[in-house]
Amino acid sequence: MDYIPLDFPFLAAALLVGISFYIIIFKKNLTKLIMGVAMLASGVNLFLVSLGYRAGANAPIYTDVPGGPMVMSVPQALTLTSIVINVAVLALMLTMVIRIYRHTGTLDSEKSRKMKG
Amino acid sequence: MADLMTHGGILIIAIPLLAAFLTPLVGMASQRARNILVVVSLTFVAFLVFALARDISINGIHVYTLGATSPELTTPKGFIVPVRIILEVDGMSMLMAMLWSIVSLAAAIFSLSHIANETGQSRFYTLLLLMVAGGFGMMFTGDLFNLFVFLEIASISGAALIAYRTKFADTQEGGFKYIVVSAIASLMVLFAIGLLYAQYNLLNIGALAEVIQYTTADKIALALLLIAFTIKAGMVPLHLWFPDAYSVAPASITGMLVITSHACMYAAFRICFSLYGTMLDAPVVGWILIVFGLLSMFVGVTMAVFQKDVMRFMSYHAISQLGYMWIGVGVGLAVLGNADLMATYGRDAMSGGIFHILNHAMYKPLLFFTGGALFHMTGTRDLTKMGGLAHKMKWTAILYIIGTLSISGIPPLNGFSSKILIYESVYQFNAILTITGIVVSILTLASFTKAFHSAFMGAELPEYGKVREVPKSMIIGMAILAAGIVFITLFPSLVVDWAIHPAADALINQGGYIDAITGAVP
Amino acid sequence: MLSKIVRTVANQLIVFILVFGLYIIAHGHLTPGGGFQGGAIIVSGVVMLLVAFSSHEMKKGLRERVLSIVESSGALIFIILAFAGIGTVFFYNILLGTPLFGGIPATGSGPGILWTAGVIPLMNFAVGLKVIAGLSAVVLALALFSSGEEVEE
Amino acid sequence: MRQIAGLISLLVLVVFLVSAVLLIHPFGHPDASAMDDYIIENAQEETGSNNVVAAVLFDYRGLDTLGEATILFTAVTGVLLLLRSLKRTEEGS
Repeated sequence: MDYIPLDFPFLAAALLVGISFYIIIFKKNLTKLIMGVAMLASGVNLFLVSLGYRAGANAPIYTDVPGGPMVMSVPQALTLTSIVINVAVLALMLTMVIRIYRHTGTLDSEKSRKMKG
Repeated sequence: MADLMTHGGILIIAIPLLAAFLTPLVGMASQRARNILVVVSLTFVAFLVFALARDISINGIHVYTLGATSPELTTPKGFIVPVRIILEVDGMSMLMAMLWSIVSLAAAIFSLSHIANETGQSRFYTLLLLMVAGGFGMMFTGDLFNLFVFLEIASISGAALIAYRTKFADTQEGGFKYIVVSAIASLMVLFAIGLLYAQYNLLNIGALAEVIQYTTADKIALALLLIAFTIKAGMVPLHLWFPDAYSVAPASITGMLVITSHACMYAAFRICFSLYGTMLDAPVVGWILIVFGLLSMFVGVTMAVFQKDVMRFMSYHAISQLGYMWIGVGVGLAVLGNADLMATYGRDAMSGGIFHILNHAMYKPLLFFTGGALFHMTGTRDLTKMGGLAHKMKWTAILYIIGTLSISGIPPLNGFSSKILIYESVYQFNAILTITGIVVSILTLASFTKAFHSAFMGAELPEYGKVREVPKSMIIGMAILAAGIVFITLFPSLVVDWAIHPAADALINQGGYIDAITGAVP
Repeated sequence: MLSKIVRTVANQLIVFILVFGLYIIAHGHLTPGGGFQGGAIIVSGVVMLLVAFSSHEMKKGLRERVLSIVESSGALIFIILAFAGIGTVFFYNILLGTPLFGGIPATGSGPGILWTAGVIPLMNFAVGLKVIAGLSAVVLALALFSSGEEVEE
Repeated sequence: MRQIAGLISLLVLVVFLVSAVLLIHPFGHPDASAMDDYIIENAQEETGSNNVVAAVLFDYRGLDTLGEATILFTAVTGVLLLLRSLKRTEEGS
């Protein structure tokens, strides 16, 4: 496919970010909140990696594939870095939620809240 | 020595990292050796920072290209834009690095006895060193994506350290709020980096600044970056996580978190002044910073009055004090591009704001440390339950008084010198700002006096019969910061000439920042 | 602990997963992949074992203390390789141009040109080591914690 | 009240993001690519790596990868720190 109409990947990334912000703002369950952050990360990663795409180009690796233009390599490296970072963040978040659940016995952010004002 | 300084910038980031990777291994063998490793590496880093500061004051901006055949080779031979990651250290980054090195050293020494009875100490010190490396990276890097990576290092280690005392439920809640806010903020930063990268195919701040057009997409990127960094710095409309996270952390970590919010503030200034600079619609952005800064000052101090928890009380004051800096630098930003106004009061206002960062970085960690000392000895953070502690904890009481006088801007102390600089210059811009500043200052003094009275004065309470003075290392940690306050109090003009004005000029002079990357290549 | 069929199959499958992961790590500079990706593949094998056997069973073979040491060493090797270039510049590729790993590869991939790219394959191995140890430790710690045991210090 | 404020900020954000992604180059046809073209042309000679992404990760942007590895290390340390047992065990020497 030479040209994908309507910048579909960019729009998908923007909508994914929008949906995840909806989850983060309105959902009360801590696990859902974490899913929201994970979706936000996926949206941003999709945006980053689709920035570097060139229509009809090869992967940026010198292999035996017949030559031609290559897609941009820096966004791919940035996405890789960002994916690993988000894995790390999610692991730590899940640990804290497990600890909160052990302490309070609930995952509802309204009920598990101790500090106010 | 000169050779060491060629690599100074990267060594300051890499040595804490190396020490952090070594700490778990050393900690398995001997706890004593581990503590020595932590303190020695941080002392060495502090020494390097001051040596590099001297080097920069002589030779100008320090540039270091990672992985190239020569550190000064910012762009590859026969090519126009930088490809590799470049560290760029100017006066402003240096000022931040100096205060970060002092506070982190004090915090590490303070921790030695503050967490002596807890488990998991090796991992605690590992994370502390990683946080130090992340902070230095944020201050030194000249690359947007690298800024994001170091921001994440600082915030993840910070979140884990906030939740260090796992036996309390509120620590987990504070740490969770901190990490969620950091994750959202840093992903917004990443989205903005993507927008800039899509248009200019560059990640270096200096190189981007040269070609940036201020298109609509650039404006959206600016909005995302500013929102993200002001959330992380605890500006008012989105400040609710701030006291929750700061009040539950171990006191030494709270002191360091104050500086990470300054580092986020520094990143916001770097974006405004060095990345967008003259292209910026300066009065609008300046006024936005001023208005929200005013709001921070007022909301912070009024909320603080009602707090009973000593750490929470100080956290709200931190929000309020951050407002002064936003106002000082915001006024400078509002007149950016107007050379006359900049010379009459803009530069002074910015100097005042930056000077206040330095002062706040000395007295606020000191106050948090004294709060931690009270918690360490009494086991409560509730001010209404404390009383008469000045009889038993003389040193803590004296250090608390120094911090209080400084934060309220009582004349001889350093808080006064920066506040008067802000008041005088901001008055010429808009008189209301000065009046609000003075009112907030009075409220600050009143609430701190009340807190001092309820914690230290009065008769000795029977339940605190066993309270003693805190251990020596905690006193030393606090004394380092108190010594900083005394030094600034005694030599304000020396500090302003040597550290503050170079920092303000480094922000104003966008051309110099760009030239260090793109011009003057050998 | 799952049924005997699952356990036996998992025992056989882990060998292939290990080999595939190591292949991805070793060819990081020639084909798609690298230390992070290969490490993640091997950790997926560890997760499979964790599902097939119980976390108590796994704890006998994988001690967190050991994993912690391996992880720190991986990180140390990485930063020392970066420090090695400090004669020129931090992160300078010192092995490039030397007989060891130094050659510039022909286009394509294969065992003949595996020994190229200077410190990049070594860094890939260091990162791989770190990812395997680190993520296994996280997965194991979470599994142990949710089955009621707490992690040793 | 909080719901309405949240809804408004969400809508503003989505409008911002959608307009931003429509304003940049059309998908598959990047405008500027000077830095990436340089890397693709020179990666094989400068780093000796056939995989350009690996060359970017470990050579051109090595500090990012060091930071990334550090973040993983941080998170693992953090997880093990938070899940630690609170009973005091025998520690070395």
